[in-house]
Amino acid sequence: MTETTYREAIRQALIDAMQTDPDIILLGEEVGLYGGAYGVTKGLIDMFGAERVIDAPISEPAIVGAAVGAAMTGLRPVAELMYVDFAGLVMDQLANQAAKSRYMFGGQIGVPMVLRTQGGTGRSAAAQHSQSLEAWVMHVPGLRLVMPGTVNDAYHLLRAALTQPDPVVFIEHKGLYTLKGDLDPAVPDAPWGVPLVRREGADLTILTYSRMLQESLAAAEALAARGVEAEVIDLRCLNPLDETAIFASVRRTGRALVVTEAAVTGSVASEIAARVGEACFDWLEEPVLRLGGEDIPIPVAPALERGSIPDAALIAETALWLVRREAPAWA
Amino acid sequence: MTETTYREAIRQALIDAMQTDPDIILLGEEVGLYGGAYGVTKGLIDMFGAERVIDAPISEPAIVGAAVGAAMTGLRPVAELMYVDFAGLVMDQLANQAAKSRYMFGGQIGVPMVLRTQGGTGRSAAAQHSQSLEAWVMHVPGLRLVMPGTVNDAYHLLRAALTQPDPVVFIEHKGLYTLKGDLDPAVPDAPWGVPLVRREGADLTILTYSRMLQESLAAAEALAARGVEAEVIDLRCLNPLDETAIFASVRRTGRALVVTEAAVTGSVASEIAARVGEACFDWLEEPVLRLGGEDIPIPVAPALERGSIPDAALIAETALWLVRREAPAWA
Amino acid sequence: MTEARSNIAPVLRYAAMRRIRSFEERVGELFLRGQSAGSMLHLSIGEEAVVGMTDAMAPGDTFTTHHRGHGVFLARGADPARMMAEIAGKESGYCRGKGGSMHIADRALGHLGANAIVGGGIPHVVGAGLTYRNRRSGQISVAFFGDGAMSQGILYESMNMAALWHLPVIFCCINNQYGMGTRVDRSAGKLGFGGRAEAFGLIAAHAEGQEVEAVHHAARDLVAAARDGRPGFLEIDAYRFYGHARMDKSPYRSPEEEAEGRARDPLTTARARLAAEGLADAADLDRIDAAAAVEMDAALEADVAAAPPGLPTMFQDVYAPGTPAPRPQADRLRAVLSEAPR
Amino acid sequence: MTEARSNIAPVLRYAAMRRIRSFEERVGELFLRGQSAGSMLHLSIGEEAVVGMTDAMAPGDTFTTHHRGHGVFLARGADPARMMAEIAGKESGYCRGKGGSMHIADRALGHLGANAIVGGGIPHVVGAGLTYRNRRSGQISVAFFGDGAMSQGILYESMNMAALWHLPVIFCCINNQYGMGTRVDRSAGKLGFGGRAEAFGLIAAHAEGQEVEAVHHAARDLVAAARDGRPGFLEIDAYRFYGHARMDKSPYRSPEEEAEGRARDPLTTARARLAAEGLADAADLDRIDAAAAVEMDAALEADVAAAPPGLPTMFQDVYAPGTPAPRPQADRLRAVLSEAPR
Ligand SMILES: Cc1ncc(C[n+]2csc(CCOP(=O)(O)OP(=O)(O)O)c2C)c(N)n1
Ligand SMILES: Cc1ncc(C[n+]2csc(CCOP(=O)(O)OP(=O)(O)O)c2C)c(N)n1
Ligand SMILES: [Mg+2]
Ligand SMILES: [Mg+2]
Repeated sequence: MTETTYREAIRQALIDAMQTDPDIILLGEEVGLYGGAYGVTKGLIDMFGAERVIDAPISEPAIVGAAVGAAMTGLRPVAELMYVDFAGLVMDQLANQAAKSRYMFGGQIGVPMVLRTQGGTGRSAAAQHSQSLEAWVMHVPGLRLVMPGTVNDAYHLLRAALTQPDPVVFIEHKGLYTLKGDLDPAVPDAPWGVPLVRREGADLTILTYSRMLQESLAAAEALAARGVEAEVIDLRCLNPLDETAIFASVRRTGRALVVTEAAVTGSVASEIAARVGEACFDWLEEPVLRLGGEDIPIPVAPALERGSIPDAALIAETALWLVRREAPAWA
Repeated sequence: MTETTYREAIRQALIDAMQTDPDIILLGEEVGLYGGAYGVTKGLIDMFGAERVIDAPISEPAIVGAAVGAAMTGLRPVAELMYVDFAGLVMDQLANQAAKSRYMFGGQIGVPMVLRTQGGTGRSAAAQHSQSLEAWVMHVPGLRLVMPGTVNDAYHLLRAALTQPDPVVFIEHKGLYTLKGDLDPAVPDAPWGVPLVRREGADLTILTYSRMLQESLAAAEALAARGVEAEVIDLRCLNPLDETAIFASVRRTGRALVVTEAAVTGSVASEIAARVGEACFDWLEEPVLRLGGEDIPIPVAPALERGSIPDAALIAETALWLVRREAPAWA
Repeated sequence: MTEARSNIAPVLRYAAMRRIRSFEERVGELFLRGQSAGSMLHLSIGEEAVVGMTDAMAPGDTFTTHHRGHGVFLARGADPARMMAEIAGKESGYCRGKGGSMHIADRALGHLGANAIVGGGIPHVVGAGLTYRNRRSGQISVAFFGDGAMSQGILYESMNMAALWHLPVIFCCINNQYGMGTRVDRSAGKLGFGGRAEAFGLIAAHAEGQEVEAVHHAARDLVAAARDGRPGFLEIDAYRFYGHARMDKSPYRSPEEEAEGRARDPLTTARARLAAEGLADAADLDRIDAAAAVEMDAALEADVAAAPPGLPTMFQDVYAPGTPAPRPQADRLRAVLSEAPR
Repeated sequence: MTEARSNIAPVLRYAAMRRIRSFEERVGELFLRGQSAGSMLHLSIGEEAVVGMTDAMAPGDTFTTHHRGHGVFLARGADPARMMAEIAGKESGYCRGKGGSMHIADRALGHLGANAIVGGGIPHVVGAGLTYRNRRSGQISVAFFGDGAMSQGILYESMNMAALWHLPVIFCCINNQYGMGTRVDRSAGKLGFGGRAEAFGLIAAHAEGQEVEAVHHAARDLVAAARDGRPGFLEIDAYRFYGHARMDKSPYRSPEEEAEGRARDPLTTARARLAAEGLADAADLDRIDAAAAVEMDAALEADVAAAPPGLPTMFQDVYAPGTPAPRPQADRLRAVLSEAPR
């Protein structure tokens, strides 16, 4: 157990996995000499050589397509999409090829690849470099979707992804790379595919993932100071999503708040809210509420960018209303 | 008022609009000589010439990108994506370019284009030619999304789309092209952007669109025979979505069933269910239920294809449970 | 390679072409009988000289195809009965009735998959090439696609990678002059696709599609170079004898043009050449034709009338066995139904 | 054209280049002061000879740029103060603080938009070309992009369309030898990008990036051809003097290489040439430099310290005025709150 960063945890997961499994290759823009746009793959080309750490031309569709072909023929590629915002270039290879090959071909040809990418706001990178597009991925049968929100999960979920027989989309958050936390390479926080109660509480259930997990935990602290105990559940693996813990919690607390950074319309939060609303209806005291990004492109001005997505304060205020019917200032 | 088909209604809308607005061009694969993969643009190249009806190479990203540029400079292009399944090739141009230009550029440069495409099952066209991907579009701020489910709407919503100042994604359904119905070029069913009660009923509200509207209306007939009156609401314009009629109906009936053909996870149905669950919580007698496609790629075998998406029988059975707690055979 | 230079090889290539022609004719028949799964059936009649390319490949080499891929796969050893069953959407088909005509694959024979996305399978051979390069396995991987894919950007991204990384890969364009109703001169800013390939650093070759031996000659050189890390591009100039798919009557082209195109028949050419070179006489060739007819008649009767796959199979193979499968909708609704404390 | 051949034009091009250099230096300063919106600032220092291209365009011609587009836009007439305000994310900026450095546009000056998606703006000039062709307006549209975009498939799709449809379009590749940390020989299967353009049917030209007059010469010919429906491709061979963005110290290249690259300075070359040809003496040129410095100092002080745009502005311009705007989340939650009959 050592303290490290989210960035380092991912890097370490790649190193440990590559040392264990010689079939793993990294394929992406700037993953080699440059060490990754966010420094995640720094030094790996020296450790594993240019045949395993492959700097690719700026050809996202073919990068993902090549990863598909490499996976089909026995390698275990980790393709890197520098920003999830570029998903629009690769959704065909991801959704029509990687996701469907096993099925279309009657189970013959699996595509055990990982697509690593990162998303989210926080760097004033404007509309084309700040999105959260996991909803597109979640809608595609055949893909697995993972979004770590802690340092230890960043390590273990990536290690687990690298043992999966099917394509996994692994979305990091640019605002978490410097997050510090404990890493125990021997002990995962929880198994793959299972949501995790990160904080217990009886008054409401906050369902979230990725960077919003950190905001939600901060909100829960603030709420505790006001006498409200929030249970915070980290969804971690959005597909497959084991709902057992989610439903159990909401049925206990009777209140659910789903938080995402993505534009709220058509988001993962909507999916979770729909499921909880369906399955927990008879236990709910209040409507399942969603908090997400505003339905706008991300503006470059830092104040607007910040103002367009939820933060701990907004989460806490909304939770307070849900529990105590204390209307926040903006309501 | 004449009886015609969904296909002809769309074709007529294009003709009437092109005669009115000389800036409208059609740009897409096989829209000219071939007359469209589904015959929608038949004869238009003879009527309007090859400068306005442009057969494009099989270059979907550049087709949509060229439409963006043409729209920016004063034309009103109708780009055709032969199958919505190819959306993965164009989401960058659609979501990062068409959708965001007005915003990123501070309101200076609008992109008044229409992307016409078609989706859905019904032709045993297998996993890459049968999808319903409107959820990807709905998640993108800056786009408008329209999915007509009737002949008259096919005409009028397209005419309206061709007057919008912003990009509209207009998704037809391959299974509706032969649908017959009345077309009155002078009178729309309802204004742009407003859902429409297609059938009144007091017992539950069915919320749906596109081909599932037809299945839902058939289900409502069957339900009526069993004494259950379903209110069927056609969502029509999924974005912007005016929720007034939806919420009013659900608050009256106390029961809501949302039906889509798309893979249900992360679908438009989930978004609608989440909104209804939020806004109508205190009026609901039962949980908002979703019916959608199974979370699988579409199989080619006709029986499997049919079995993977809802039909009138499934809708009616589910509605009966919702209203009468009569468990269907499969439950 | 040795076999390729033997006297019997050209005869075998003729036989392979005839099997393709016979098979495709029966696919047309399957459709007319209403036994195909849908009407998205793309016949490769007229393009049989692709056998010149497939025959230059070795066992263990892999490939992807476009939607018009029956011929390529047959030439690489497919069982026509299992193909026909797949085209009919039956469980005994190559893909258990999930894929159909446009999505046939067979891991054992190196078929990494037919693709209904124009250009969709092309980058997969780049990835296969990475595997073979890294493992020094000596294998190559070949992408087969149509002239239409020459307009897909991913092709150029893929060519560039293959050249840059010296991959054992070949891009094989079966130019049948049409993408649906669009003749190639209405989709290409400039013809002579080899020039594009060369500009990205590939070795380019061109062959007439009615001359299977010419195709084979060009293919052998490209295969040798590819195995050596020098990727190539082959354009086979053919003609699509019939419509794009089974419903298309090709109103966009003249009967004269069609007659001319169909006169460029690789089977006719091969018969004439084999006879002229004394490698086979008319009786030999007729026997080959008859054998193909018998084989393909049998394929057409195989399992095409079997019962459809059972509904529960639809949830299989979305993900690997042993991992969580998608939850059927009925289960979700049942849970809502039965767990509610009412 | 007349002006382009005058004696004063080369001096004006020098002045335009100097203004770019001075502007970019101040963008660097803006960042160091912590006043830029983020750190995604890509300086075009070393690439100023693009002025040779922009100067060949006429008023009314349009263009798109990549993320490193400050220079192109300045050369097409941008107001540096409004640019700087945009880069600082202020409401007085070209895009009201919504776009920032990577998304500057100005309809009035024909700037259809800078793009942060490599290759993203390229097809837009094809669409503009369709507009101008259909309207016979005599305008052309030019896409500016980097060597990195030579790996994006959409470029080739766009080139093909431009050639096929005889569009008044030019593709201008500013090859600064690097895409982030990747030198162009590590991303291209074959160098000499003009060959690719020719293979698609474009007229291709190449010019040294330290010679603005050579660039201009090539550009004039291409512009004339493009106006005539013969689209072209221009590769300007330059060097990226500094890191990819403001945080990048370019550890992946040697100081020697950088020194050599920076020696290929279009400003130095132009000064020498103007002096040698007697078009301007050192004092003239110094005056030009000083004027640029004064102008850009002023730009740097313009509105960069203004208050940030008000929060409600974030909902503006998602859609056109007069059409339904996105509903702010607060409104949705308020409705849930207030409508509940409890
Ligand atoms: C990406 C994509 N765009 C369009 C289509 C529709 N489509 C199917 S086949 C075809 C023509 C393909 O022509 P070509 O590549 O020459 O192959 P051919 O049919 O001639 O064998 C088109 C446009 C598709 N399946 N995929
Ligand atoms: C589609 C896409 N891929 C990757 C990136 C990340 N990225 C931004 S700039 C850049 C390098 C671009 O190089 P080049 O086109 O030569 O332009 P330069 O920065 O050298 O001016 C990369 C990879 C991006 N913005 N868009
Ligand atoms: Mg073809
Ligand atoms: Mg560059």
